Amino acid sequence: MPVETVEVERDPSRKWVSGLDELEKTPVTETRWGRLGAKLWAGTWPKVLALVFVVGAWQLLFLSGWKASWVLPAPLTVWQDLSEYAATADYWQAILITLQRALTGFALSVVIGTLLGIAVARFKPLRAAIGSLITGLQTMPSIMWFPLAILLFQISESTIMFVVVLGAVPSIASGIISGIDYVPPAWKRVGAVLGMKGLNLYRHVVLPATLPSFVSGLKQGWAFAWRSLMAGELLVIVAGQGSIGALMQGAREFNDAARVLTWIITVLAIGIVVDAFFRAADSRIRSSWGLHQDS
Amino acid sequence: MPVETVEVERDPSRKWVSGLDELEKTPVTETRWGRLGAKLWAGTWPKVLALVFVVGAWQLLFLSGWKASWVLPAPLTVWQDLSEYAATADYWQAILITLQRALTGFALSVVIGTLLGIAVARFKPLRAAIGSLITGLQTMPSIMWFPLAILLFQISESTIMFVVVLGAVPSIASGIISGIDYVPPAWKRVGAVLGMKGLNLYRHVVLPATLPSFVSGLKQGWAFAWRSLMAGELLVIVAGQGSIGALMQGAREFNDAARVLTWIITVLAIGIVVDAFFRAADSRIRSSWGLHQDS
Amino acid sequence: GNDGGSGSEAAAEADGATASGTIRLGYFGNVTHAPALVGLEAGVFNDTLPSAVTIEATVFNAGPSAIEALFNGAIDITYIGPNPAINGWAQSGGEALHIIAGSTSGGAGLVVHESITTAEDLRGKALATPQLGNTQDVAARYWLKEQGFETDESGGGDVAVTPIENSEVAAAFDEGVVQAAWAVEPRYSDLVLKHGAVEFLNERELWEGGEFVTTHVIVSKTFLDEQPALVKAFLEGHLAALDYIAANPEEARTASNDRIEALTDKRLDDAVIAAAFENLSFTADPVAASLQGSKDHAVEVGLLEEVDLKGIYALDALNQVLSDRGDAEVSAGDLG
Amino acid sequence: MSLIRAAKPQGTGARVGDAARASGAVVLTDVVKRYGRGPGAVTALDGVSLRVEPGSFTCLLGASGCGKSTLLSLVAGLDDLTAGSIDDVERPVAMMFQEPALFPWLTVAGNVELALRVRGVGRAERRQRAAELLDTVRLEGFAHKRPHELSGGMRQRVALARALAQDASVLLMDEPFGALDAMTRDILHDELERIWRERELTVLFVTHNVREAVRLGDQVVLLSSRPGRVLNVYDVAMDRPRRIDSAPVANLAAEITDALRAEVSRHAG
Amino acid sequence: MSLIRAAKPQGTGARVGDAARASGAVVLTDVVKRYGRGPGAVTALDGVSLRVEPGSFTCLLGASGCGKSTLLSLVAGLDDLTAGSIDDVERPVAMMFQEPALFPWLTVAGNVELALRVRGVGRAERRQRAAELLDTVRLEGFAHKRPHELSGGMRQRVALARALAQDASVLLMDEPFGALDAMTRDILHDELERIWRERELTVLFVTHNVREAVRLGDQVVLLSSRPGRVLNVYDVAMDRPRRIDSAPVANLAAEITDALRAEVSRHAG
Ligand SMILES: Nc1ncnc2c1ncn2[C@@H]1O[C@H](COP(=O)(O)OP(=O)(O)OP(=O)(O)O)[C@@H](O)[C@H]1O
Ligand SMILES: Nc1ncnc2c1ncn2[C@@H]1O[C@H](COP(=O)(O)OP(=O)(O)OP(=O)(O)O)[C@@H](O)[C@H]1O
Ligand SMILES: [Mg+2]
Ligand SMILES: [Mg+2]
Repeated sequence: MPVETVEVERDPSRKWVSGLDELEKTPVTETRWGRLGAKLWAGTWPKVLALVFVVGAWQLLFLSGWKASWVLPAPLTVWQDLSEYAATADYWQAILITLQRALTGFALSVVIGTLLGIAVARFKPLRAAIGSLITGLQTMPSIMWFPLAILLFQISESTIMFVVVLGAVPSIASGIISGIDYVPPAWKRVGAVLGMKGLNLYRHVVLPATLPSFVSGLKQGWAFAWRSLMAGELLVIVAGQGSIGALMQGAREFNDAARVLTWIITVLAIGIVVDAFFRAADSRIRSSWGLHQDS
Repeated sequence: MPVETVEVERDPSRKWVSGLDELEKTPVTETRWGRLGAKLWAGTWPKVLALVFVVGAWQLLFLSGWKASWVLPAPLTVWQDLSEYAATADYWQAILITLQRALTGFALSVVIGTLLGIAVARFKPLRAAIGSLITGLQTMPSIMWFPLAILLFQISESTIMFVVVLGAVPSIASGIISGIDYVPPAWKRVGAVLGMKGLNLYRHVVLPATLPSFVSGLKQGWAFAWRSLMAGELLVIVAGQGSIGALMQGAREFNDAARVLTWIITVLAIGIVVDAFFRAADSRIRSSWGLHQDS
Repeated sequence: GNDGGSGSEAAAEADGATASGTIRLGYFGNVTHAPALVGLEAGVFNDTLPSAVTIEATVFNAGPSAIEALFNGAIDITYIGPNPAINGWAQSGGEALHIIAGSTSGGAGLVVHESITTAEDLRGKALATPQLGNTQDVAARYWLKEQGFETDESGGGDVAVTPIENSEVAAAFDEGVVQAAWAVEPRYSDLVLKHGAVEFLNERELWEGGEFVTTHVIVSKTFLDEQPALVKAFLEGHLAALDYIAANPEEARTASNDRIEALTDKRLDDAVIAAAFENLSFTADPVAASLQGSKDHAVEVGLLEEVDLKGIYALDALNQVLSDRGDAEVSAGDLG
Repeated sequence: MSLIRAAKPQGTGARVGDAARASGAVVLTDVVKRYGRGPGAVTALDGVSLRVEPGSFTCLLGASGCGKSTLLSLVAGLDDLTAGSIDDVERPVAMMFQEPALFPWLTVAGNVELALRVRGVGRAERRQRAAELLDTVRLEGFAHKRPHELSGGMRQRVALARALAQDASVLLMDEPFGALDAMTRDILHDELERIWRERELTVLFVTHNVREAVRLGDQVVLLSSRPGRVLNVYDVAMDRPRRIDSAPVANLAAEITDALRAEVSRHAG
Repeated sequence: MSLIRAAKPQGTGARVGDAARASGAVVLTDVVKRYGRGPGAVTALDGVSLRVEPGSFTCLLGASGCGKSTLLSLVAGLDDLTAGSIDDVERPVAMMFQEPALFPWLTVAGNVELALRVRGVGRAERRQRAAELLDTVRLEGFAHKRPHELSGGMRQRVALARALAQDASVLLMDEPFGALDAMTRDILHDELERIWRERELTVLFVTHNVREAVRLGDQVVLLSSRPGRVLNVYDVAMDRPRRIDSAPVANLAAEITDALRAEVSRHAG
């Protein structure tokens, strides 16, 4: 009794199965450590490859002299700027300040967006009244909120929060509304038969069923929040307490391409880290729902 | 044999059914015209009420003299500005130009985003390599792309398109990836058994199944595209008669509160109209999938 | 014509030395706002203002935000360019603000690619200005018009006037997207020193007396009416900052750059900031004539609707302080 | 047009008057249910009158698509009637749907516990009762699996456990044992009968297995093909416990099967 | 450990050698399937060997959760084996799943047509064949409905029509008639038998209805309870057409049922 599925390799008629998502299949690896290693490796090499590829292309472009070095600095120049800058307190303080604002604003947005989403999905008149407005609000550039924000909150941290919340809430609400709209009726019927009404039905059936869409709404909401924050941080600049938005804009004003790239890399890195959380949430949902799990 | 369900009103033990989403129930109305009328009415009055409420509050606030009239103009002032402005060719030309850009950019984004989304969902290494980057890219403010856009496209319509596409693609791709991830495995198995592989499986099973998530990704993508466009239009005022982005910013530069509000209202109105399309798409999907349909 | 508002008169009578309270001050992290930078960074405001007065400084990134903040009572006094001030004045029908002092003059002009040597060479070329309808844009269009060029707001005509954000103009110039730029400091010096641009025309040459307003100080009318003593106290600080710059140009440059670094983590190149300071003059005189002229030009090139600036200046307090110090008073011309 | 005969409830024997609202009674009067409007409308039920006594066990038989599931969801109050009335139902009722409809975000035990949780049963008792019920449906050891890790028949049994956890006086079951092998089915017949007696439930039970209907029911209701009408109601007077492979069961089942055949071929022809 | 007996295919009578790859044959050798890893792993199949001759009709019986569905999806190539091999399968096979799994975005006809479309059948022919197949499963007039507008049994029949539309030489069916009334089931037995003969299909048919298995199968394979092993293979030597309520069918069914009972109670005990 062979332990490998020799058949899979031998029989050419099996090839067509590749039409099935490859992710659904886990390779047969021998030991637990081997598996873990393989998994890590599978998650890492493409990233490394992509990085090598991008940096390589960049270096080549730089060497080709296509653009002046101050327009398109060499990877090494940027790396130097990044590593030197990352050794300063300013850099970390800016990240800290911005992250703090982002998280506070996002947390607030999650609360408001969730409640708003549920309310709109649940009450027909509310949906008719403001449902369509949600997309409209999303399309409004953050800067257009500035006058209103200043009107309400003068120049303060609240002003920024306001802009961030206005940016993120529609996405989060949107995610929850679309999720609720697509809850299989069969589940709602089960809930009703179990005697759930109103809040209970939402808590035990509708919201859990909405989770995938909710997580994807959160992801979009985060992106909107972050973008709004970058704009909003130009509203409140405190000397000696730079935020990412302000310092990034500063670098732009100075035409310091290396510093701009340093910040772009930083923002991307933060985005990737945050994305890891969303992925983890998503992955957990999918594996417990019995949808295949990727690495 | 009574034609009304007298029971529903009579039996108090039925009340609990209200826990089920009210949307699932359609009222018993007698004639077809009566039904249509009721439906129209149900969709309209909340909007009218909301409008009356907002404008009323605004008027009251104005009358209270809380802020000077140049900070918070009266509704009537804005209405006058809007109606006068709407009688000029400039207004409509700006809308036309911006809409044209938005639609072109969005169409391009849909193509790129869809392909990217499918590629990332389908190829594991690609997902590992750039999957996380997608959220990162979304969080990048449009203005950070300007230098790159100018580098690549000088100052032209393409520069704007570039910024718009970079704004919208991640959302669209994100929507499609999350949709693909949540396709019930049973459907994919059916597809595989029907002999579908690769493209065919995607065309006949995965993509249709992904539609709800795709539409919600499109909606987010539109919002991002529009926001990026508003920023991009400041960058390039090409042989460019005024565009919404430029004129809106212009109104802000002049601190012309009435004109700013005129543009805000215009943008919201466009957002609502566009939303109507997404809703229609969504509504069609839901009704054909057998999920209850709202008005 | 000394018929300033009642607040202005009240301010003239108030005594800055006995003032107490908080001044919420706005400024930009830009060399054209050097008096604010120096005043804050070198401790000039602290040293000059009575100890009972505190300054809460807010940095703005663009004029509209500063005006919005002033309109909404989020700040009381701000350093600002002439354009937003005119807009704020026009929008509020002269109700919201007054200019109470000058701050900076000069520091703008036309720089071009080395291939351009005569005005005629500009035909068919693209010329960058920071923003449609702003001071430099108006100056450029007016000058081009005087040279006999046609321009329009959409970048058409004999010379394509192209609005490009300050931060992108260097790239656009290097990329050959534009061949000329009507720029303001420090961009002006930056283009010349680091991007091979050639000075073609310093705007000083276009103005009588070689002075034109680049930055001045405005106050919200309410604040001027209610806190004349604080306004006066601030003006004393402002003048002290101007003096400091005149007396210690080296230190002033360093202080300015320090402040800029505190805001952006970046320092201007020493050569650039030196050149910029050279090109700018810091004066309490608001150069009222140039404001009127600039407005007239804007109206003439069709970028502004006619607006009456009469009364925009409220210089009584400044003149009071100046005369207390024994300095010459400044004039608002016809606009007082 | 329909023939109503009330079956005597086992054990209690009490007959409840028409007017009084009795615990667990279900009275349908001229129930009509149409899906959709206009030319595409489907009449699923057309004038169904039926009386189910409290504590009785009623089996519903009928061709595929004749409206059995529709009838159950009307009784459960999940859909609105087009006409007629349904009286005396104490809601919420316990119901087992035709498809298991388990919640994928809960474990097997979690799905069962949810029914208890809604009713405010404490955590410890919940856990214990869920374990008992999973024992009853022969799923001991699967408490911590997810629904997708179960076979079709196992899912159906979890749905049964969940319905039993509801502890309502009326229990509606839509082909509950359709995906089970004969042996497991027999075992669950016994268990269901035991629970029905213990809790004095009123059961409405849809099945396609005529023997099963005769094995379990006090009365067997035969519905006509689309649109569903009550064709006949058979009283099953046999003593309990009955054996599904006993001769009396087989005989009555044969009789009912013939009636069903006649009905279906009448329609098909 | 397993007993392999090959049933003679009806009609053709040709016996195919072990080595030759015959159209429609299915050969399982020592198939093991485990779900999951570590202590929570479930062994669904443990050393199943089975030979299905081309053109034969094989019925699979076994307790709920014994691995019947697992076996079919392994044969279809939808899952990877843990060990062993499956030979000679001409893929794709036609398969009818335990749950109907219709696509909600297609009409009933669209679902059936999809199977044809994938194979490149032209539009007009597609339409016609789909209509024929819907006739076969007694769903004429429902072509333009959506799956959610059908009853459970109707959905199952659409899935059957879809599987038949595939025109593959191997047809796998997982409890295809579980949700159908006796009469409709009988009709479909006849139809299925007709199609099987006409197209010379190899059918692997999972059911819980022992009589159905005997009614249809050339051989009836009895699987043991979890983990699934082949317990016994019964050759059904009766002539066709058989009647489900005939005595020989009932007798063999009773014998097999007893064996199944013994197996399930051995496990339960
Ligand atoms: N949501 C719906 N919309 C439209 N028609 C429906 C809907 N649900 C059921 N029907 C129709 O009502 C009829 C009865 O359906 P029902 O599900 O009650 O049948 P059933 O007796 O349970 O059948 P089965 O034994 O196959 O489960 C069918 O013809 C079906 O097409
Ligand atoms: N995806 C899965 N993950 C883990 N375990 C599984 C999975 N699918 C099936 N199993 C387990 O494998 C065993 C066999 O399942 P299978 O679905 O093949 O049973 P079956 O014979 O079809 O049962 P039924 O008659 O109830 O449909 C069961 O014990 C089940 O718990
Ligand atoms: Mg049914
Ligand atoms: Mg199964």
